[in-house]
Amino acid sequence: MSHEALETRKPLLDVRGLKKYFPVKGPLGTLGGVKGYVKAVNDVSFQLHAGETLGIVGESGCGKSTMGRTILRLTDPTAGQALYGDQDIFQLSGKELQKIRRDMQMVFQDPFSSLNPRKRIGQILEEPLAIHSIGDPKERTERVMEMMHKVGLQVDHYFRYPHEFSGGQRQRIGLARALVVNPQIVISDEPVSALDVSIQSQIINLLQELQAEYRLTYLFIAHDISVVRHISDRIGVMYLGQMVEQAPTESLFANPLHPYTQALLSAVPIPNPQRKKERIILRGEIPSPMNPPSGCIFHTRCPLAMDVCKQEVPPQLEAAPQHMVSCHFYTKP
Amino acid sequence: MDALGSNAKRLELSQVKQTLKKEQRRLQLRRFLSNKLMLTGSIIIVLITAFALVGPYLVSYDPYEMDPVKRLQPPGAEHLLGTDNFGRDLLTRIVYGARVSIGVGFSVALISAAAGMVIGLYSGYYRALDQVLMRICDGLMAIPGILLAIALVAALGPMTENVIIALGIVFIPYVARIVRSATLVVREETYIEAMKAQGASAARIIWMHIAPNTLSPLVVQATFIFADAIITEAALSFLGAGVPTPDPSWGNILYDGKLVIFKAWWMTVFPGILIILTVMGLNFAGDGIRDMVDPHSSLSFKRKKKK
Amino acid sequence: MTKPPLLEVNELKVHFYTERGRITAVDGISFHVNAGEIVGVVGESGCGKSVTSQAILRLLDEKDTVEYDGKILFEGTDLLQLPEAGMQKIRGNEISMIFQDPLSSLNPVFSIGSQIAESLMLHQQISKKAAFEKAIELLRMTGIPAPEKRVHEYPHQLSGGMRQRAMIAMTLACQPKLLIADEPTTALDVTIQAQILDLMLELNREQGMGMIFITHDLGVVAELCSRVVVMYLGQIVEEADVETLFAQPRHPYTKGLMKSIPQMDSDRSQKLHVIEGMVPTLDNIPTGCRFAPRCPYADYMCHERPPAYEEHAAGHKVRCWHAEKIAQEEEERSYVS
Amino acid sequence: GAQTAQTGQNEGAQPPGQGQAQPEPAKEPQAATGGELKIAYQAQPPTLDPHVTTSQASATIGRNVFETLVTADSKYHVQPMLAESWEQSEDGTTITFRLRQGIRFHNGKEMTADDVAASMNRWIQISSAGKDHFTGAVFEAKDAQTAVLTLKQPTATAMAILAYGGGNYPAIMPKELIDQADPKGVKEYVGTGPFQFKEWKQDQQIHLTKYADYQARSEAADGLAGKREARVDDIYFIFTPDSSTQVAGLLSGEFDIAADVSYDSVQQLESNPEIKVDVAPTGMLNLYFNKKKGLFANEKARQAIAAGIDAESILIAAYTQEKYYELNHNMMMYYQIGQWSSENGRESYNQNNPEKAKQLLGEAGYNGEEIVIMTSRDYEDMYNGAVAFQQQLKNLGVKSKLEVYDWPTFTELRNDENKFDILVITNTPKPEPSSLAFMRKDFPGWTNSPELDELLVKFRGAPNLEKAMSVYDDIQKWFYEYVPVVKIGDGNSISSSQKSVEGMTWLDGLILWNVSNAK
Amino acid sequence: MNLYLVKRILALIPVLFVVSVVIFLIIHITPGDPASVILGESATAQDVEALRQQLGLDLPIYQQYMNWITDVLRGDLGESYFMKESVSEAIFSHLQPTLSLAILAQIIALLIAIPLGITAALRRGTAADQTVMGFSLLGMAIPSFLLALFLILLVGVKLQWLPVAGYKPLEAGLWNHLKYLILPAVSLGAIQSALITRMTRSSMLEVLNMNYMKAARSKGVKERQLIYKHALRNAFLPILTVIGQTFGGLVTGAVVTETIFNIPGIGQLIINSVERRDYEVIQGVVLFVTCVYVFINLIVDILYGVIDPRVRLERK
Ligand SMILES: Nc1ncnc2c1ncn2[C@@H]1O[C@H](COP(=O)(O)OP(=O)(O)OP(=O)(O)O)[C@@H](O)[C@H]1O
Ligand SMILES: Nc1ncnc2c1ncn2[C@@H]1O[C@H](COP(=O)(O)OP(=O)(O)OP(=O)(O)O)[C@@H](O)[C@H]1O
Ligand SMILES: [Mg+2]
Ligand SMILES: [Mg+2]
Repeated sequence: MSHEALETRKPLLDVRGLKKYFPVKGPLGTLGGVKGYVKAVNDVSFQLHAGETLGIVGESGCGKSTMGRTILRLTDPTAGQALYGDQDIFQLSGKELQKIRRDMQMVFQDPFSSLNPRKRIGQILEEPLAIHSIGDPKERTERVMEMMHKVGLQVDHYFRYPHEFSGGQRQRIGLARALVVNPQIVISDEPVSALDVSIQSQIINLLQELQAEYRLTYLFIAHDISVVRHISDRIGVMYLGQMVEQAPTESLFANPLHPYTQALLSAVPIPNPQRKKERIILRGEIPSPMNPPSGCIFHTRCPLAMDVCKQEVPPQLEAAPQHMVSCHFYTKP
Repeated sequence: MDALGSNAKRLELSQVKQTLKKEQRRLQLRRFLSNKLMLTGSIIIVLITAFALVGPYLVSYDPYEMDPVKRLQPPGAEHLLGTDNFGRDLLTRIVYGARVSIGVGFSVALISAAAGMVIGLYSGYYRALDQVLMRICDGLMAIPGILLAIALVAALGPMTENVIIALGIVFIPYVARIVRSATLVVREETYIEAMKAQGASAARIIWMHIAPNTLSPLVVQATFIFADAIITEAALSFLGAGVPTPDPSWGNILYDGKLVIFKAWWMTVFPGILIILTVMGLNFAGDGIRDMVDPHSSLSFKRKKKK
Repeated sequence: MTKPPLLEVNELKVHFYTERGRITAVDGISFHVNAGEIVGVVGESGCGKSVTSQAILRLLDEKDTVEYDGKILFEGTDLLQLPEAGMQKIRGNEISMIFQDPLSSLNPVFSIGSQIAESLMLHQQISKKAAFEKAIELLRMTGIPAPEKRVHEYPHQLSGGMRQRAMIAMTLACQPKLLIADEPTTALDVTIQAQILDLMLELNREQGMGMIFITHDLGVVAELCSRVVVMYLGQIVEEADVETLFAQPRHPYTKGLMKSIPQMDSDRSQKLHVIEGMVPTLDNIPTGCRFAPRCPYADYMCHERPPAYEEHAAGHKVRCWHAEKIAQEEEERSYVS
Repeated sequence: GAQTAQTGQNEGAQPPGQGQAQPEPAKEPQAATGGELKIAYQAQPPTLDPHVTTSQASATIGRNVFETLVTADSKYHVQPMLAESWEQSEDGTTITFRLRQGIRFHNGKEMTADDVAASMNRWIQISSAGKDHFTGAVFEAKDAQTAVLTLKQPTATAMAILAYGGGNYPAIMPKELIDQADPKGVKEYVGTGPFQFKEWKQDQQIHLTKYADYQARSEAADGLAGKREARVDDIYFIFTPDSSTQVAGLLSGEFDIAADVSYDSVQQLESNPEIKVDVAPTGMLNLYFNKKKGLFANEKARQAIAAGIDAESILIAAYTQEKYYELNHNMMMYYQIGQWSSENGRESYNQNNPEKAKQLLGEAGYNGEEIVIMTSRDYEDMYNGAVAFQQQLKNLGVKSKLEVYDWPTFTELRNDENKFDILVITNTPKPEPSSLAFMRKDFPGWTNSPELDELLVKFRGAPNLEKAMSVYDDIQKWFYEYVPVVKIGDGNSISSSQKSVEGMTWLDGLILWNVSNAK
Repeated sequence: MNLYLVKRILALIPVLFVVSVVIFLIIHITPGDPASVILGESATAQDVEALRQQLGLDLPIYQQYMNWITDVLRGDLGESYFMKESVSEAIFSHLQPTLSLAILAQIIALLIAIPLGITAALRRGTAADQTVMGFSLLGMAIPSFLLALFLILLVGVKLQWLPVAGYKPLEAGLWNHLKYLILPAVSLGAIQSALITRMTRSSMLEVLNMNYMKAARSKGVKERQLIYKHALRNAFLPILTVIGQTFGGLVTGAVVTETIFNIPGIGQLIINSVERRDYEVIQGVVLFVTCVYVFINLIVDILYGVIDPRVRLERK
C-alpha cells in the first residue's frame, strides 16, 4: 500500500488527544477514596486510513491495550475524540454504539480470559454473527467453520470448550471471532504472540489477504518487531502513554529517530545463535504512569538527554515526510 | 490459502457440521445419562410426582375419614404408616398432601427464583438500577412474612394461592441478592468486555453470558426455598393463611406431629422423610444441571473407561 | 555425564478424558535437563508443550480428567509416583513454573504484592514485611515502574506485560532448581524482554538453575538456550544443541519453522513462508509419521510407518525417515550461502 | 384440699352462706415455706388489670396480687375475703360491706372504703361482667370501713359474680392508681394479696414475690376462700408458648409446674416418678350458631345439628381421652352440678341421630349450600373439635368449609354476621348461668329470644341465688329448644408439677397460695 | 465521608418511608386490633368498639399514620399497648438476647458449614461429599423445631447438661448467659449451616478449576492455604451473601427457635406483637428490622469490594 495519497484522503478513524486516566484507590476500594491517577494514555492522536495497517509498538504498560479498549468504548475515555466517519465514538451510546461495533472489532491480548469458559467454540464464534443478525443459523455455522479453517483450527473443534485448547489455539479463536463479522477496522492486541512461527506466518498472510480483499484496516499492537515490520504500513511507537514516534515502516526502520525507538530496535533478538549483536541498554528507573516525569517523558532513561528535556515537553516534529517524532534532540540540536 | 469460497467446499463444510451436530447430540445424551446426579435426581422427582398424581387412586382410605378411637395408632397392618391425631390414615394423608406440598414448594421456588433472577441480574449489571432494586429488596426482607400472610388471607381469603404469593414475595430478595453477587463478579470478566466489543446488547450479555454463571448459587438457593416453603406453609396454616384445613399437606402433618411428638414419632418421621426425599431429588437434579453447564466436568467418562 | 540429569522425562504420555473420549495430548516424549542447563522447547501451537510442562508438576486435574504414563525423574525420584504431599514439597521449592497465560494465572482477588510475598514466605523464613519489601525488589528487577505502588495493585489493573512480569517475579522468588517457563516473554516489549532474559541467565549462571524455556520466538531460543527440543503433535521430533539445530535442522518440520520466521531484513512485500496443510487433531492422528501429511519429503513409508526417534549425531536426535537426506541438503545450502 | 376434678363431682348442693359461713375444716398443709415456684405458662396476658381484660391468664396470675371483697369456696359458695361481712337489704337493692381492718396494700397504704368504692365503680363501668350485671349500680364509702353497693334492681346473681375469681374479677386496688389509670389499664399493679408484683419481663416472665405483711384470714383454706399463705418466696410465671418445651422443662426439672400441658404428653410425664399430673375442669366446648343470618337463623336447623352430632367423638378429638372430658347435658360445667343440675335436655343431648338431623335439616330448607365453620387454632381443643365436627357435618350431608384464624382475627371476624354460620369455641366456667356468653344479645351468635329475656328477668330478679335456681330448670329447657349453641361437653385441662410441689388446688385457674415447694 | 456511603445511608430514608407506609396498610388491613386483645377472650363487640375509640383507633387511617409519623420524626417510636415500656425500649431489651443468639449461631454455622462445604467440593463425588451433602439435605429439609426439640430432649432432658429453655442476660455471668444459648444456637446454627454448606460447595466448585489455582499450586502453596485462601476468597461472594442473609434472619427473628427455647428476642417480639396486634411495636420493629437489613446489606456490599477488588458498585 502506498502512503503518498494518505494525507489527502479523509481518515477512517481519527483519534485526537485521547486520554485515559485510571483512578488509584486505597485498600478499602470504594471506601478509601481516590489517591491518584494512572495516566495510562496521555494525549495520543493518530489517524487510521482505510486499508492500511498501523502497527503500535512500545514499552509494556505504556497504554497500548488501554488505547485500543478506549477507542472501542470498553472503558470510558477521560478526554479526547475518536471520529469514525463523522461520528465521535465517545459521544455515542446504546444502539448506535452497538452498531458501530460491528465495524470495529477487537482481538484481546489475553486469549483465555476473553473467552467465556462455559461456551463452546462454535457458539463463541457464531455469537457476533447472531448479534448483528448476519445470515441464518446455517449460514452462520458455515461461515464460522470457514473462519476456523482459515485461522488454522480444525472444524472438529467446533464443540469444544476453551479450556481444551492450547494458548495459541485460543488466540486464534479470538482472532477468528474478530474477523468473522467482516469488520472495517480490527484492533488487534498481540494477535500472534502465542503462535509458533509457522502458524504465525499463516495468520499474517491471512490478515494480509483479507486486507487486500476487503480493504480491512488494522491497528496492530505487537511486541514482535519483525512481525510488526512485516505487516504494518506505518508504525507508531508509544512510551508511557504517549506516541513518541510515528512513521511509515521503511522510514522508521531505515532511520529510527527517537532514542527509545533506537533502543527498541536494537533489542530485537535474532534467531541465529552465532550472531550476538550490540544492544542499546536503557539505564535508569522506568518511570511510572502514576507519576510521569516532567518535560520529555523519556528523559529519565534517555542516553541523549539534555537539560531542556527535563523541563519542556518536546513538540511533535515532522522530521521526514510523515515521520513524526517528539524529541528535543531534533528540534533543539 | 486454498479456495475456501468454492461451492464444493461449502457443501463439505455443512456436511461436516451435520455429522458434528449428530455426534454432539449423541454426546449430550451420553452426558445426560452418565450424569448420575441428574439421573437419580430426575428419577426421584418423577417418582414423587407420580406418587402425588397417582397415589390418591391407590390408597384405600379417605384422607378426611376420622376415627377418634383409633387416633395415633402406630404403623401396622391396618394402617401402614399409622394414624394421626384424628385417627385418619397417615399414608393416605401423606399421599394427598404430596400434591399440595410439592405444588406450593415448587411454585414458590419458581416464582422467587424467576423474579429474583431477573432482579439480581439487572441490578448486578446496571449500577443505577442496583440502588433502587436492592433498596426495595431490603424493604421486602424486613416485612415479616407472617404479617404479610395474615394480611393476604384477610384481604383475599384463605387459599393456597395466597400462601404461594406471600412466600414467593418473601423469598424474592434472597434469590436476588445471591444472583446479584455472582453477577457483580462476572460482569468484570474480560469475556464480558469482549462481548461488549462485539456489539452485544445488554440483554444478550445478561441472559446468555452472565446468567449461566449465576446458575449454581441460584439452584442451591431455590432448592432451599422449596424446602422452606413446604415447612413454612404449615406454620402459616396455624394463622389461617396456609392450606385450608382439613386438607392435608406434608407441612401441616408435620406440625400436627409436633404436638404429639412424645407419643407418635411416625407423624413427624414419614412426612419428614418425604420432604427430604423431594429436596434430595431436586438438589441432585440441580447439581446435575450445574454439572451439565460446567465445562470441566467429565468425571463420569473417566470412571467408565477405567475398569 | 556421570551425574544423573536434573530432570529426566521418560516416555511421558498424557491422556485427557473428554466428552469425546480419551485423547493423548502428549505421546511418549523423552528428554532431559541437566543442572544449570537451559533447554528450549519449540513447536507447533497445540503440540503439547504446556501440557508437558504442567504434567511435570502434576498440575493437571488428575482426579477427574487426566491420566499419566511413563516416568518423570527429578533428581532420581519419579514424580508421577510421588504422593500429593511429596509433590507439594517439590512445587515451588525445587521446580517452579511460569504460566503461559498471565491474567488467568494470577489470583484476581489478591494484590500482586501479596501473591509474590506469599511465594517468598513459603520458601524463605521471612516476615511478611520483609517479604513485601523483597517483592518490591523483585518487581523492580523485572522492570516494573514504581514497584512500591504496584505491589498493592490487583492483576486486572495491570497491563499484559506487567502481569507477565509479576508472574515471573513470583517464580523467581522461589529460587527453584528447575524453572519451567512457558512463553514467559510473549507480552513483553523487546527491551524488557532483554532485561528479563538477562535476569534469567544470571540466575542460571549464579545459582545453576536449570530451565525449560518454552517459546515461539526462535530469536530468544538462539540467544538463551543451549539445547533445543522441537515438538510436533505430542511428540518430540528433534533435539540438538542450539548451534546444530539452527545450522543443521534435520527434521522437515524444524526446517519449515526456520524458514517461516519473518526476518528483520526480509522483503516486506513477500508473503511469509508457511508450512502447508493443517495440524491434525489429536483424535485423528495419522498412522505413520505424524508430520507426513504436511511434509514435502513424505513418501510411502512415511505414511505407513512411524519413524523411530534416533540419535543421528552426537546429541542430535531426530524422528524422521529422511533425516540424513535433509542434513545433507542443509549442508549444501550452508556451503552455498 | 380444695376442689379438683376427682373430688368435686356429684357433691350435693349446700346452701350458700351469708356472712361468715362455716367452712369445712381443711387439713393444714405441713410443707415448709420458702423457695420458689417456676410455672410454665402458655399465654402471656395482655394486662394484669382485671377490670379491663376478660383474659383468664390475667386472672390466674393477677389474683395472687389482687383480692376481691368476697370470694368463692370450692363449691362456689360466697365467702368473705377483704370484706369482713356483708348484709343485703330487704328489697335486695343495697348490699353493705364491712371491710376488714388493718389491711395494707403492697405499697404500704391502708385499704379503706374509698379504695373499694373507686375500684368497684371502675369495675362496674368498664368490665364486661360489671356492665352486664350491675347496670346503674354504685358503690359508696359510708365510712372508712363500710362500703355500700346500691343496685338498680334486686339482682340474685350479684354476690356470685362479685365472688367470681376468673377473668374480669372485681379486684380492689388503691384509689390513686384507679384515678391514674388509662383505657389500657392501671399503671402499677398494687393489691392486697399474698404475693406482690415484682417485675414483668415482656415475653419472658412475670415475677411475684411473697408479701411479708399479708394479713391472712383465719378460716381454713377452701377454694379461693379462707386462709391464704405465701409458702414460697418467689413465683415466676415463665411464658412458654411451646407445649413441648413445657413438657421438656418439667422433665428436666426446669419448671416446677406446667399450667396447661398437652393431652398427648401425659403418658410421657406420668412415666416419670418425679412428676405428678393433675386434671382440672377448664371449660365447655360449644358450637355457636349465627342466629342473625343464614341457615341457622332457623331454629330447626340448629336442632338438626344438635340431633345429628356425636358429641363423644368430637370430644375425643378435642381432648383425646375419656378422662379428659365429661359428657354433660347441663349448660353449666359438670363440677357445678351440685348447684346447677337439671334433668331437662338429657335426652336431647348427644343424640347422635343423623336421620333425625337430616329430616330436620330438610324441614329447615337446607339445600346443599356451604356452611362456614370458624375457629381459631390458638386453642388446640377448639380446633380439633372443629375438625371433627366438620367431618360429622359431612356425614349429615352438610357441605362445609372450616376457616381457621389466629385469635385476634377470629375475634374480629366473629362479630360479622356475614362471615360465619357456626363458631367452635370453648367457654370458661361461670359461677351462674346468666353469665354464660350465649345468653347475651351482643355476643357473636346473637341470641335473640323473648322467652329467654323473660326467664332472665325472673332469674336475676330473684331475691337470692337459691331462689333463682328454680328458674334454672326452665332455662335449661329453653336451652334445648332454642339451641343458641350446641353443647358438646366439658373439657379438662392438665396441669403437671414436680412431686415436690404440694398443696396445689384449682378453682377457675390454678391457686398458688398455700403451695409449697420442698426442693 | 465517602460519597457512596452517604448515598447509601440517605437511601435509607425513602426505604423506611415506603416500608412504614406498607406496614401501616398491612397492619390495618389485618383483622383484629389491640383493643380486642386487651379486653380478652370474652369481650363483646361493643366493649371493643368503646376501647377503640378511647385508644384513637377509630380515626381515619391516614390521620393515624400522620400522628404516628410525626412522633417518629421527633424520634419517638411510640408506646406499646401492652408493655409498660416504650417501643424503642422494647426493641432494645429484646435485642440483647437475639444478638447473642445470632452471633453464637452464626459462628456455629460457619464453623460447620465452611469446612464441610469445602471438603465436599474437594472430594466431589466421593463418599465424604455424599455424607456432607446428605447432612446438609437434612438441615435443609428438617423443620427447625424438630431439631430443637431433639436437642432439648437429648441434652436438656436426658443428659441434663444444659437448661432446656429460658434466657439469662449477660449481667448474670457469662456462663449463665451462654448456658441458655448453646442449645438454641446449635439448633439454629446447624440448620443455617445447611444452606451455607451447599453454597460453599457449589461456589468452590466454580473456582477450583481456575487457572490461578493451578498457578498457586505450582508455587508450592499448601493444600489448606490453597483452599482457604486462594479458592475461598474467590468463591466467597455468594457465600458472604447467604451469610448476610442468614445473619439478617437471625437478628430479625428466629421466631420458631426463640419460641421453643423461650428466648425473649426480636423474633418473639415480632410474633407476639403481631399476635397481640400491638401496632406501634410492629411498626417500630419493622423499621428497626429494615435498618438492620439495610445495614447488613451495606456491610456485605462493602465487603464485596474488599474481597474481590474487581467488583465496583458505583460509577467512577
Ligand atoms: N484440558 C484439556 N482437555 C482436552 N484437551 C486438551 C486439554 N488441554 C490441552 N488439550 C489439548 O492438548 C493439546 C496440547 O496443548 P498444549 O497446551 O500443551 O499446547 P502448546 O504446545 O502449549 O500450544 P501453544 O503453543 O499454543 O500454547 C492441544 O491440542 C489441546 O487442544
Ligand atoms: N483497569 C485498570 N485499572 C487501573 N489501571 C489500569 C487498568 N488497566 C490498565 N491500567 C494501567 O494502565 C497502564 C497501561 O496499561 P495497558 O494495558 O494499556 O498497557 P499495554 O501498553 O497494553 O502494555 P502491555 O504491552 O504490557 O500489554 C498500566 O500502567 C496499567 O497498570
Ligand atoms: Mg496490553
Ligand atoms: Mg502452551
